[in-house]
Amino acid sequence: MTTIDPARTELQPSEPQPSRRSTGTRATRLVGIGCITAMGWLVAFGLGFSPADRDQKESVRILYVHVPTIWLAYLAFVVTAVSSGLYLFTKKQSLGWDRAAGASAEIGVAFVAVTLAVGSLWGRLTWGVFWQWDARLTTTALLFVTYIGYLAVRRLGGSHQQRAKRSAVLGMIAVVEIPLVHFSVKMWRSLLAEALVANLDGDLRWTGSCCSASSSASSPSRSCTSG
Amino acid sequence: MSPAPSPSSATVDGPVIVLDDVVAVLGQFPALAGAFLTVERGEIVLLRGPNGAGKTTLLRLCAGLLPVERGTATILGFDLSTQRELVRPHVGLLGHQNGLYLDLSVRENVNFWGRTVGASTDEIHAAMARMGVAERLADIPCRKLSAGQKRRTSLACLVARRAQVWLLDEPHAGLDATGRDELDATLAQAAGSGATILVASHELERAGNLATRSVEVIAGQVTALGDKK
Amino acid sequence: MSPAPSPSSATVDGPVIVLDDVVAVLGQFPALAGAFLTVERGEIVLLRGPNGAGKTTLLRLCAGLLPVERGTATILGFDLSTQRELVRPHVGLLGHQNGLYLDLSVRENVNFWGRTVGASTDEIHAAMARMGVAERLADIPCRKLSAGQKRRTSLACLVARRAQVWLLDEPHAGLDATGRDELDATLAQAAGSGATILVASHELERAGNLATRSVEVIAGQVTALGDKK
Amino acid sequence: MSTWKVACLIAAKDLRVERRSKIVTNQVLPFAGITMVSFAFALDKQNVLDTVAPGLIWLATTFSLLILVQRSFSIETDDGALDAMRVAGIDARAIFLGKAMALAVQLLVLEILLLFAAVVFYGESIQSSGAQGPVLAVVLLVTTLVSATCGLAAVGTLYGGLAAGFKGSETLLPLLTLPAVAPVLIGATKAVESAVGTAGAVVSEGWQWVGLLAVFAVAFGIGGALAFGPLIDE
Amino acid sequence: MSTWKVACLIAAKDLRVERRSKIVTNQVLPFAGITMVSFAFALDKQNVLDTVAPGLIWLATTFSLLILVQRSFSIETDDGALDAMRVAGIDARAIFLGKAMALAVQLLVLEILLLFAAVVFYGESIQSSGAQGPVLAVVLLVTTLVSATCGLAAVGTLYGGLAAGFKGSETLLPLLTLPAVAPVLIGATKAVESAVGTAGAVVSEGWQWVGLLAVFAVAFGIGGALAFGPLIDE
Ligand code: HEM
Ligand SMILES: Nc1ncnc2c1ncn2[C@@H]1O[C@H](COP(=O)(O)OP(=O)(O)OP(=O)(O)O)[C@@H](O)[C@H]1O
Ligand SMILES: Nc1ncnc2c1ncn2[C@@H]1O[C@H](COP(=O)(O)OP(=O)(O)OP(=O)(O)O)[C@@H](O)[C@H]1O
Ligand SMILES: [Mg+2]
Ligand SMILES: [Mg+2]
Repeated sequence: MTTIDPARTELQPSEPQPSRRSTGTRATRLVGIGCITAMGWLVAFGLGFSPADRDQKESVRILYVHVPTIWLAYLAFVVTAVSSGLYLFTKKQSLGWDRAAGASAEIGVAFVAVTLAVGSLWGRLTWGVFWQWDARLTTTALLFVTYIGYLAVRRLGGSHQQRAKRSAVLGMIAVVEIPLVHFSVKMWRSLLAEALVANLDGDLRWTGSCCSASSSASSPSRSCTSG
Repeated sequence: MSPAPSPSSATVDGPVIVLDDVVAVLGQFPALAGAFLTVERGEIVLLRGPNGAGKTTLLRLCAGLLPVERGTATILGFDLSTQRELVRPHVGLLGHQNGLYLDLSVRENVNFWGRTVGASTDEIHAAMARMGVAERLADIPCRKLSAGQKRRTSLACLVARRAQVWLLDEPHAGLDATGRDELDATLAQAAGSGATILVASHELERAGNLATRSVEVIAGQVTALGDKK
Repeated sequence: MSPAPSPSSATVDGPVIVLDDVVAVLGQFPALAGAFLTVERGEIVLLRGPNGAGKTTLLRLCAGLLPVERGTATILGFDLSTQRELVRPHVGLLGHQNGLYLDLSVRENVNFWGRTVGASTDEIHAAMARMGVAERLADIPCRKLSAGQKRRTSLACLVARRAQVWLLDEPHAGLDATGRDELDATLAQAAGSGATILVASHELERAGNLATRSVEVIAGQVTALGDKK
Repeated sequence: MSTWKVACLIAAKDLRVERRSKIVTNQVLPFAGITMVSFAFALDKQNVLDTVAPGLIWLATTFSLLILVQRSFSIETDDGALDAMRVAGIDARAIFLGKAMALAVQLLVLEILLLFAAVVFYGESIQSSGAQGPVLAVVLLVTTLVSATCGLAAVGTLYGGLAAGFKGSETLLPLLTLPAVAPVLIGATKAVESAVGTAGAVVSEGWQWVGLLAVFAVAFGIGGALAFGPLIDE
Repeated sequence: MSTWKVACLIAAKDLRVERRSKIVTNQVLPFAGITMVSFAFALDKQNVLDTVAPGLIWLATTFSLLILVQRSFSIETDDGALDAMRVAGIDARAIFLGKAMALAVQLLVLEILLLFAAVVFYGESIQSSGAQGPVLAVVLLVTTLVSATCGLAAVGTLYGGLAAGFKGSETLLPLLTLPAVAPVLIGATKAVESAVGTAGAVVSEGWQWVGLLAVFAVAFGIGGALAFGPLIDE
C-alpha cells in the first residue's frame, strides 16, 4: 500500500555520524585544564590537607562532597526552570531551551541521588541509622521524586512542542521546592514553635546546625552521636 | 461566543483555508509532509487517499490539535501557529472518536456542547431532530447506544455548535441509509449558508457526489489542486 | 486447538447457524426480539437495517458474548446456551472495536492471536501480507497506526485464526479502496473453502455485491428469509 | 459565554455524571473507609492509633483524591471529549476551574464522612478545652477542611489534566501528585491534630498550618489555571 | 494448545507490554517509594516508625498492586482485547493463570526493591540472632515474599477481571481487593516482623504466618482459576 515518499523520511533523525573531529575549542580546553587542576587541589585539600574534625574524625570529609552535590543539583534545577521559562516565554519557542532543561534536570536528579546516598552513609556513621524523618531529609526525598516525575513526563508521547510545553510548565512549578528544601529546617522550627536545644560549640557549629536540626524532629536518642 | 471575535468579524475575504507547504510530525514521523491546499468559502472538499496517508492528521492540524512544524497554515485569516485560540471557536471537528460523555443522556450531551457556545434550547432541539436522536433516544445514556446512534449524537453536537469550518473524518461510517441522506442534506445546507467543509472519506461515491471538489492525499502530501466538478 | 473438538468433528451436516425465535436483552432492553435465521455452510449473508436495529447484538450473540434469553441458537450443531465453550474456538468476530494491544507492534499482535490457536509462523506472515500490514508497518506499535491500519491489523488477526464462522461488524468501514478489494477477495476465498460468513454493513452496494444473500434486521427482529441472489 | 459561566457548566456536567454513575458514594467512599480500617489493622499497636488518626484521615483522603482525579479525567478521555473541548475553543482556565470545583465538592463530602468515621472508629473527639470551648476548634476544623480541599483539588486537576489520555496515566498521576500534595498532607494533619487535641496540641497552634494550606491552595489555584492551557494543549 | 502453554503466552505478552511501556520501572516504583515516604511522614512520631515498618512495606505493596492490576486489565479493555480473547475460545483458566503470573513477577520485583528501601529509610535489618544466624531469617523472608506475592497476584487478577470493562472499574477494584487481601497484609506483616525482629519477635514465630499465606495463595489460586470463567463471561 502506502509507499513512502523520500520527503517523508527526511525529517526523521539521521543516525549520529561518528566523527573524528573534536568539538573542543581553545577556550574549552583551557577551561577543562583549569577544572582538572582545581579538582586535583580540592581532592588533595579535602582528603589530606584539611584537619580531621574533633568529633566526627575523618568522616567529616564527606561534607566536601555532600554539600556541593546538593548545591549542584539546585543549580541544575534552576537552570531547568530558567530554560523552561525561556522556552515558554520567548517568541520563537526554541526546542534548544527544552533540551537544555531536560539535560539539566537529568544532571540534577543524578546529583540529588548522590546527596541522598552519601547523606545516608554519613548518617549511618554519625547517627547510627541511614535515615531519619526530619524536615530536610524528607523534603530532599520529595525533591528527588518530583524531578523523577518531571523526567517521566518528558517521556510521555506527543509532539516535540507538546512535550516541551508540558515539561516546561512542570519544571517551573517544581523549582519552588528548592527553597522548601533549603529553608526547611528553619520553617519547620518556626512552624513547630519549638525551642531547639542545639548549642554545640566550636568548629562544629556549622555541621551541628544541620545535625541537631535533623534530630530535633525525631527521636532525641538518635541525635548527634558525636563527642 | 462573546469573548471570541464574533463570526462576522472572522468573515474575511479570500480563501478560508490556506495551507502552504505544511508539515506536521507525529512522534518522529512526518505524517503530513508538505501539504498545499486552498479552500474557498462554501466549498465541500473531499480528502481521499489510502490508509495512513495523513487525512486524519490534516484535519486535526486544521482543528488546531496538532502543531504546525513547518510552513504556514491560515484558517479564516488567522495563522494557526500563533493565533490558534482565535481559530478554534469557529471550527468544528468530527474525529474518529465521538467525544461524548457516556454516562450522560443524548440530550444532556448535545445540551452541554451547545450551551458552551451559547446555543439556545430551540437550536439544540433542532440539531437533535436533524440527526434523528430527538425522540426515543433522547434520554438514554450514550453508553447504551449503538455505534451508529453514537455517531448521530456526535453529529448533532457538531450541528449545535454552528461552526464556520467543518472538519469531518469519515462522517458516513456507521450511519444507515437514512442517516447518510440526512447528513448530506445537512452538509449541503451548511455549505449553502456559508460554511466551509472538509470531508475525509473512503466512501468515494457517496462523498464524491456531495463534494464540490476532491483532493488526493498520498503519503502525507497534498499537491494536486483537486478536480473541480 | 487440540483440547477443543477439532474442526472436522464440528463439520456437521445441515445448516451452520440456526436461530429460532432468539431474544437477547441488553440491560432491560430487548435489543434482539425474536430472530429467525438459518445459514448454510459457505454462505455470505449480509445483515442490513437501520442504526440500532440489533445487528451488532445479533453478531455478539452468535459469538457467544451475550446470553440467549429465549429461543434456541445453534451454531455448528452446538447449542449456544449450553455449549458455548465448544462453539467459540470455531468462531471469529470483528467487532466495532479492534481488540489490539496498543503497546505491541502489528507483528506481535498477529503473532499472539495466531499462536493461541496454534497457527504457524508462515500462516501468520501470510495473514499479515494478505491485509497489507506485513512490511513497513509490521514493527510499529499499534497505538501509532491510523484508523484504517488498525482495522487491517485486526482483520489480519482474524485471518490468522482460521475460524469456520466469521462474524464481521462493518468490516469495510475505514478501509481504503485497495483494502476493500483485498478484504472481499479474502472473504470470497474463505467462503469458497467452507467458511460461513455473516457481515453487518451499511455499505449496501459494496457488501451487497459480495454477499450471497441479504437479510434485514428491523427493530430487533429478523424474519424475512432474505433475498436469494 | 464568560470563562466563569463555562466553568460552572463544566462543574455541573461533572457532578451530573457523578450523580448518574454514583461512583463516589458507591465505591470511593467504601474504599476510603476500607483504607482507614486497613491502616488501623496494619498499625495495630498500643497507643499508636489514636495519635496517628489525623494523619490517617488525610492519607485516606489523598488516596481517594487519586482515584477521583483519575475518574474525573477518564470520563473526558474515554471517548475523546477532552479533544472536543479543546477544539470547541473552551478556555483552558474554564476547564481547570470547572473540573477543580466539581472535584472539591466531591472531596469535601468525602472528608466530612471520613471525619465522622474517625470519630466512630478511632474514638477521636473535638477539643473542648480552652476559652471558647469547642467553638474555636470547630471553626479551625472547618477552615482546615475547606482550604486543604481546595489545594488538593487544584493539584489533582492540574496533574490529572497533564497525565490525561496518555498510556500509563493511571501510574503517572500518583507519581506527580503525591510529592506535590505532601505539604497539604502535613499541614492538614497538624491542623486537625490541634483541633482534636492529639498529643497535647492546642487549638491556637493550628492556625499557622491553616495559613500554609491557604497559601498553597491559592498558589496552585492561580498557577494551575494559568498553566492548564499549555499542559493540555499540544 | 494446552491451557498451560496459552497461559505462558499470555504472561509473556503481558510482560512484553510492560517492557515496552516501562510503566512499572518508571512510575509504579517511584509511586511505591513515595507512598512509603508519605506514610513515614504522616506517622512521624517517636518510636512508631521502626515498629510499623513491615506493615508499611506491605501497605505500599498493596497500593501498588491496585495500580498494577488496573494497568494489567486496562491493556485488555482499552481496545476490546478481553472480548476478543473470550471469542477466541481461550480457556478462562489460562487467562487467569497467565495474567496472575505476569502480575506476580512484577510484584516480586517491586517488593524486593521496597525491602531495600525499607532497609535504607526505616533502618530495618535482618535478624541475625538465633541458632543459624541470619540464614533462617532470610529463608523466612524469601518464603514470605513468594507466598504473599502469589496470594496478592491471585486476588488482584480475580477482582481485576471482575471489575474490567465496567464503568467505574477504577474505583470498584480497590473496594473489592482491599478487604480480600487484608489477611495477606496481616500475615505478611507478622512474618516480616519475625524476620527482621521487630518488637522482639523471633524467627520461629514467622512460620505459622507463612503457612497462612501459603494456604491463602493456594486457595485463591485454585478458586480464582475456577471462578474466572463465569466472572468474565456474561
Ligand atoms: C540522607 C541523609 C541526608 C540528606 C538527604 C541531607 C540533605 C542535605 C541537604 C539537601 C543540604 C543542603 C541544604 C541547603 O543548604 O539548602 C544539606 C546540608 C548539610 N548537611 Fe545534610 N543531609 C543528609 C545527612 C547529613 C548528615 C548525616 C550530616 C552530618 C552529620 C549532614 C550535614 C550537613 C551539613 C553540615 C550541611 C550544610 C549546612 C547547611 O547548609 O545547613 N547531612 N544536607
Ligand atoms: N510515531 C510514529 N512512527 C511511525 N509512523 C507513525 C507514527 N505516528 C503515526 N504514524 C503514521 O502516520 C500516519 C498517520 O496517518 P493518518 O492517521 O493521518 O492517516 P489517515 O489518512 O487518516 O488514514 P485512515 O484512512 O486509515 O484513517 C500513519 O501512516 C501512521 O502509521
Ligand atoms: N439499556 C438499554 N436501554 C434501552 N435501549 C438499549 C439499552 N441497551 C441497548 N439499547 C438499544 O439496543 C440497540 C442495540 O443495537 P445494536 O448495537 O445491535 O444496533 P446495530 O444494528 O448494530 O446498530 P448500528 O448500525 O448503529 O451499529 C440500540 O437501539 C440501543 O439503543
Ligand atoms: Mg483517519
Ligand atoms: Mg452496530
